Amino acid sequence: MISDRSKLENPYEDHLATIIDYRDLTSDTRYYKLKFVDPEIQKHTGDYRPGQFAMFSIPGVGEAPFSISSTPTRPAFLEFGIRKVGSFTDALFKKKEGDTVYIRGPYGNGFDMERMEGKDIVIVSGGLGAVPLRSVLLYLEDKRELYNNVFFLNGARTPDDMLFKEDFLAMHAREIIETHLTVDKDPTGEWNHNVGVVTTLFEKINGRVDNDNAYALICGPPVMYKFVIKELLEMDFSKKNILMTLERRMKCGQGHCGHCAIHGVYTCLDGPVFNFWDYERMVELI
Amino acid sequence: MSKGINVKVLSRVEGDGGIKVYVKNNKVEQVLVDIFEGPRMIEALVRGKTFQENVSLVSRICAICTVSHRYASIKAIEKALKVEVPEKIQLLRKLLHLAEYIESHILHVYFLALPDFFRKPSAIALLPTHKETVVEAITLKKYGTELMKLLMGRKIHGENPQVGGFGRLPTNKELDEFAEKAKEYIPQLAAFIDVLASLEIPDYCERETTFMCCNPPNNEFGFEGDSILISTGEEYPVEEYKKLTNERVVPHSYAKRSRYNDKPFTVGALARLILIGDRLTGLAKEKFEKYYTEKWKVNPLYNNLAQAIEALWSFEQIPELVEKIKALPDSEIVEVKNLNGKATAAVEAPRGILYHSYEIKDGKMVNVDIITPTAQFLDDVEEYIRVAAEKLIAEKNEETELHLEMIARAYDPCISCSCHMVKLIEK
Amino acid sequence: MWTSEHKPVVGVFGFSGCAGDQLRLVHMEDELVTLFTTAEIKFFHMAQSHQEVDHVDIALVEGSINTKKQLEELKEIREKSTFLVALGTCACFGGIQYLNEKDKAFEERFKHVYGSNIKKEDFTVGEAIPPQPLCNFVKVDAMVPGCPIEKDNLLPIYTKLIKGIKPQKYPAPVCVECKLEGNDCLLLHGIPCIGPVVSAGCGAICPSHNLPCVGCWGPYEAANYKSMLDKLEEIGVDKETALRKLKLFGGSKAEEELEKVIK
Amino acid sequence: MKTYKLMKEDFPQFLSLLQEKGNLYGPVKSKNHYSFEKIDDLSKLTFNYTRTLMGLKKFVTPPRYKVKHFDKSGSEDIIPENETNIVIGAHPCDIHAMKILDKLFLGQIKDPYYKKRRENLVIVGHSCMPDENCLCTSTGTDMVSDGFDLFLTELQDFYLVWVGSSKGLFIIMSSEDLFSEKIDMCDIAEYTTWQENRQNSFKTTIPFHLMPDIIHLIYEKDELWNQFGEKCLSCGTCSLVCPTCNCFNVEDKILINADEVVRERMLDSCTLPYYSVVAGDHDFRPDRTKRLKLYYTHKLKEYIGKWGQPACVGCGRCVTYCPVGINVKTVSNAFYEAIQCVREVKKI
Ligand SMILES: Cc1cc2nc3c(=O)[nH]c(=O)nc-3n(C[C@H](O)[C@H](O)[C@H](O)COP(=O)(O)OP(=O)(O)OC[C@H]3O[C@@H](n4cnc5c(N)ncnc54)[C@H](O)[C@@H]3O)c2cc1C
Ligand code: SF4
Ligand code: SF4
Ligand code: SF4
Repeated sequence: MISDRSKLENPYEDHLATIIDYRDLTSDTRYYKLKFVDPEIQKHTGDYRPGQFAMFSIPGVGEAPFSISSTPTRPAFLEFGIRKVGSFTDALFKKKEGDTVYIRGPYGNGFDMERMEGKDIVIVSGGLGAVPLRSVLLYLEDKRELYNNVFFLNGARTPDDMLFKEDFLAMHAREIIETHLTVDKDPTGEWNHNVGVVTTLFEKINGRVDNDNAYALICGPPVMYKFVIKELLEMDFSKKNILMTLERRMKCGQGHCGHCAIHGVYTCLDGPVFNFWDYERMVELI
Repeated sequence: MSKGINVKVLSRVEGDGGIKVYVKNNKVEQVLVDIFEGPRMIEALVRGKTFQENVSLVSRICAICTVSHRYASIKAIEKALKVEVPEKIQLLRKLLHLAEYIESHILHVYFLALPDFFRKPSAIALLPTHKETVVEAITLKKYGTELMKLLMGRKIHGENPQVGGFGRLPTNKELDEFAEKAKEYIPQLAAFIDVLASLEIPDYCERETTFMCCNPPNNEFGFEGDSILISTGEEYPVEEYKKLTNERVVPHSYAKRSRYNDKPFTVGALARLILIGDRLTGLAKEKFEKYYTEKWKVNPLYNNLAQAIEALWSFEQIPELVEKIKALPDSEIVEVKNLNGKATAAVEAPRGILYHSYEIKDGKMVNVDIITPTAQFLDDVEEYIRVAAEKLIAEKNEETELHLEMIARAYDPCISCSCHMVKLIEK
Repeated sequence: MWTSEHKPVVGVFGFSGCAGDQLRLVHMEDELVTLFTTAEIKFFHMAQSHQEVDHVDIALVEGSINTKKQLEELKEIREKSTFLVALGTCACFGGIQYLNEKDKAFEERFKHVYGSNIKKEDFTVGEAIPPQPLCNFVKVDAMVPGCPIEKDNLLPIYTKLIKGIKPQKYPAPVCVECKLEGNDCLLLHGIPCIGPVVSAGCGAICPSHNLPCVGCWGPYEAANYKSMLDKLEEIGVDKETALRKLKLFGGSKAEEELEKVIK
Repeated sequence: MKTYKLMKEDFPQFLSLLQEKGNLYGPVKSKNHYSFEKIDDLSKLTFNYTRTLMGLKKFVTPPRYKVKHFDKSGSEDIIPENETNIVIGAHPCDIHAMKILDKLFLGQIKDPYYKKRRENLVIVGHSCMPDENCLCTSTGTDMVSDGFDLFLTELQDFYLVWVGSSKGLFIIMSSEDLFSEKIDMCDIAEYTTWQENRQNSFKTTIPFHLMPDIIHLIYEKDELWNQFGEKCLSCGTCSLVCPTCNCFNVEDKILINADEVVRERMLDSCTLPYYSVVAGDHDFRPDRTKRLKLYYTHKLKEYIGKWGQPACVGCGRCVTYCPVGINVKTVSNAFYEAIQCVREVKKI
C-alpha cells in the first residue's frame, strides 16, 4: 500500500496481490486474505489507517472499492470481507487460493486513531459494517493500553448472517474489548447472546461512557445510522466525535470521476469517514 | 402411417424453415416446406403510417434484403408521389443495391451453399482445409457490407437512404476507396467462379419450370425494371403483378405462396441470367458464356454459379459508377409536395423479384402490398424437392436429406420474408 | 480471466423478426472466425447446419414470440440455458410487430392479411398469438437491443459472457452518443428527433447522418415520455404523430409507459 | 504580461507558424454549430463564433479513451505520447473552464492521463462578442489573465497578442518579425473602445452570487426543483457539453480477437439514471429531481464554497443545448423569481 498517492507518478498504479486464504463468512460474504506479489510492495502492506479502503481490479471485469478489514499493526497481509452482489464480486468469488487480483490504495481518510488515544470508544456496527470496523477493533486490541474504555456493539439479522462471528465470539471471550453481540432474530435457538436490534445493546453501556471524552464509530446499513445516532445524542456525545463510514459509487477512488460526490465533498477523498457535523450540514449524506 | 423424411430445421438460410416429405410405399405423397416464423403482418401494420415511416418499417421485413426493400419502397413512393430525384441520388441508390448483391451473393455462395459440396456444417468448418477460400469470402463480403454501411449508415437497416435523397452523402474520397478495392477484388472473384464451375452438380432434381425477372431499361443488364419478363415470352408491366403472383395461404407457413397460370415458377439469379444473361458485360459476360448450358434451365443448383457471376458483374460496375457519381453535384433531400398517389415498383432482390405496391393518401399509407421473392418461389422449391426425393428414394441414396436441403438452399430463401402478407381471400 | 476453462457453449436462436441480429453476427467479418473458435456455437441455423446439445451456457435469442410453438421452444431454451440474452429490439421489446398491441391490433391485422375464413389454429406451424417480447414469458438475463444490434453494443457484453463475467448495465439515451459524436441537437432546429427516450447503442447513427432518431433501439430505461411529448408538441408535431413516432419501435415498454403518461 | 501587436495581414503567416509547431485545431462551422476540429485547410477556420458544442475538455478528457491495457504478461498504462496540440480560438470562458478542470485533475492527486494531454496542449485564446446566452459577466469569467499560452484580441487592423506562458513566448520568439512590441496610444484607445463595446453587449446577467445561499435554503423545497425534474429528459446533454463537467465512467472491454483487455474511460453525466447506484441496487438518486439537485448544487453552490467561484463559467452551452430549457440561467432565475414573488407580495 502506498498511502501518499500524490507522490506517485501514476496514482492509478496498482499491484498484483495473491489470495493466500479465503473462507465463507456467510452464505454471500467471503473473507479474503491477500499478500502482494512484489516483495517491495509487500514491505509496505501495513501502510494504511483503519477505515481506509482499497480499489480492487480484475482485468475484463473492472474495479470496485472494498474496505480494509485487517489492521496495520499486523502488516503481513491484508484482509477483506466481501459480499457477492454483482458483476465484480461475482468474478472475485470465482477466484481461488493462489489466484491474483490487482489492488491500489489505500484510499479515503480513514479513522484518526491517534486522536482517539486516551479516550473512550464505542464501536457500533451492523451487517456488512463490521468489515471496516473490524480493522479498528483489531488495532485497538493490539494497542489497547493507549485507550480508555472500549465497547463494541455489533448486530446482525440472524446468527448465520453475522460476519466474523467466530472472531467476535473469541473477542468477547478475550475481554480485551468489551464486546456485545446481538441478532434481530434467532431461528436456530442456539444463540446465547442478546436478541434485538443493535440499539437494544446501548443499555449495556449506559452510564459507563465518559461522554465528553468519547468517540463513537458507526458503520452499517443506511437505516441503522438514524437510530444509533439518536441513542448517541441522547448519551450526550459530542457531534464531532460521532464518526461514521459511508458508501457511494466510485470509479476512481481519488476525487476525479465525480460519482461519489455528495454536495461539495467526495466520499473517496473527504470520506468515507464523516462526523455528525457533516451529516447536519449535508442533507443527503445518509 | 406413412414414413417421412424430416429435415427438421433448414439450416443456413435466413430464418427458420423445415422440409417435410411424406412418403408412402416408396412414393412421395406430399412435400411441405414449413415456415416456423410467426406472422408479423407488416403490410397490415404500416397502414396509417407516413410514407417515411413506411420506409423504415418495411425495410425491417428482412435483414438480408434490407436494401432491396428500402429501394423498392422508396421507388414506389416516389413514383406514387411524383418525386423526381437528381441523377446523383439515383446512381448512389444503384451503387447501394450493388453492394447488397455483393454482400448477399457472396454470403450465400461461399458461406451457405459451398460447405455442402465439401460435406461441412459451415464455412468456418472449411477453415482447416480451405482457409484461403474462407478468408477471401470474408474479405469480399466485408466489401459489400462496408459499402452498405457507407451509404446506409450501418450494415443492416441503415436509415440514410430516404425518400428524396440521402441524409448524408458520401464524400468522393470515401467512394474512391471502394472503387479501388473493387478493381482489386475482380480477379479474385473471377478465379473463384472457375473453381465453383468445376464442382460437380448432381442431376437428381431436373425438371422444367417458368422463369421471371424484371426487364431493366435500355436493354442493359441490371436489377430493376418497370416490366416483368417471363420465359414463356410474355412481358407484363409491373402494375399487373397480381396476374403473375396469385397469392394464396397454405396452412404450413405464414408466408404466402404464388403461382403463375397455376404453375410454380422461379425467380432469382438463375431466372435473371437465363432471361437476360446475354446482356451482361465484361468478365461476367465471359464467365457466363463459358459456363452457361441448357442444364441451367432445369436444375436449380446452378443458381449458385449464377449468383457468383452476378456478384462479379456488380464488382465490375462499381468503378465506372463511382466516376459518374463523383462528377455530379451534391443535393439535399428533395422535398415531397404531393401527398397522394398510387404506384407499384419492382426491384430485383438478390433472390428474385420484389414488388412494393402502395396507395398513399395525405402522406399516409392506405394500402400496402408487398410480394417477396420467397413467396414466389417456395412452390417451385417444393416441386423440385418432390422430384428429387422420388429419385433419391428410388436410388436409396444415403444423403437424401442433405440433397433436399441443398435444393432449398440453392434458392437462397430468405424466410424472414414470411412477414410479407397480402390481403387475399381464400376461395 | 487468462485461464482458459471449458469452451462456453453458445446457442443462437431466432424467433420472429427479420433475422437481422443473427445476420449482424455473420456481418462481423473481422471477428467471425474468433466468434466461432472462442466458443462452441450451436443452433446458429443461419451459419451452420444443425447440431443438438442438452445445455448452452449462453443463449442469444432473437425475435419476438408470435406463435404458441415458439413460446414452447422459448421455454425450453430458458430451461436449457444458463444465461439468456434477448438479442435485438424484437426480443427485448416486441419490435415493430408489437405496434399498437395494446389496442388489440393483432386480431384485426390477422383478418386483414389472411381473410376471415382462416383461423389462427389452422396453421400447422403453430397457432399465431399476438407478438410479445421474451421477458413477458421467461426471465431474461441481459438485453441487447438494436434493430439490428450493433457490433459495439453486443461485443463488450458477449466477450464478458464467454469469460463467465456478468455484464453490467449502465443505460443512457441516444443523446449521450449524439453529443459524444459531436452533433448539434436536431430538436433545437425543429426536427422531431426522439433520441432522448431511446436506448443508446447505435452510436447515434441517424443524427450523425442529419436524420432524426426513429427509435429503433427501443425505449431508454429512464425515458421521460411526458417531457418528450411536450417537446414534440412545442416544435409543432401533433399528438397523434408524436405518439405514433414513439410507438414505432418502442414495443411493449413504450406502449405501457405512454399509457401511463396519457392518463 | 508581455503584449505584442500582430498585423492582420500577417495572421495567415502566424497560423502557418502554429501549424509548423504542432497539430493545429480551431473552430470550424458545420451545418448549425461550431466545433474545434483539426485544421488541415486554414480557410476552414472561423473566428466569428460564440461557442463550440464541446469546449476544450475534449482535448484533455476526450469523450472516450483507453487508460490501461492488460494481457497475460501484466498491465500497462496508456499514457498519451508526447505531441503538441495547438488549439486556437478558445474564448475566455473556455480558458476559465480549463483552469477549473486543472484544479480537479491536477490538484493533490494528479491524473496522469489528463496531465499528459494538458502538457501537450497549447492554448491560443481569441476574443469574442457575447450573444444572449452568454452569462460570463455573472460568473466573473468574461476576462482572462492566465491559463492560456497566447491570447489574441481582434481589433480593426491588428491583433493584440497577450503572452500567458513561456510556451507562448517561445512561439513569438521563434518568429519575431511577425510581432511588434510597439503599441501606441491609438492602439490602446482602440482596444479600450472595443472593451467597452463588448462589456455593453452583454444582455444577460444572473444572480449567481446569491445562489449558494438560496440553494442551501431551498434545498428541500421540492416543489421548486420538481418543475425541472419533471421536464428533464435525463439525456445527459447539459453535462456532456458543459466545459467544466468532468465525470467519467470506467469500463473494461475484453477484446475478442486477442486475449487482451482494455480499460476505457468515457464521459459520464450525473443526470443519467444509474449514476449513484451502489451495491445491491441501492440508488441514492433514483429520480430526476434528485439528480438535477446534485448537478445544480455542485455547479452553483458547493464549488463556490470550495474554490470561491461557481463551477459554471457562463459559456451558455447548457442554455443553448438543453432541449427542454433547463440550464443555469432558467434554474437560477426560477429560484430567484420565486423568492422575488414572495418579496413583492409580502413587501419584504
Ligand atoms: C468506500 C467503500 C468501501 C466498501 N467496502 C466494502 C466492503 O468492505 N465489502 C463489500 O462487500 N463491499 C464494500 N463496498 C461496496 C462494494 O464496492 C460494492 O459491493 C461493489 O462495488 C459491487 O460491485 P459489483 O460489480 O459486484 O456489483 P454490481 O451491482 O454489478 O455493480 C454495479 C456497478 O456499480 C458499481 N458499484 C456498486 N456499488 C458500488 C460502490 N459502493 N462503490 C462503487 N461502485 C459501486 C460497480 O462498480 C458496478 O459498476 C464498499 C464501497 C465503498 C464505496
Ligand atoms: S439530435 Fe436527437 S439524439 Fe441528438 S441530442 Fe438531439 S434529441 Fe438527442
Ligand atoms: S437538464 Fe436538459 S440537457 Fe440536462 S439531462 Fe435534463 S433534459 Fe438533458
Ligand atoms: S453550466 Fe451551462 S453555462 Fe455553465 S459552464 Fe456549464 S454549459 Fe456553460
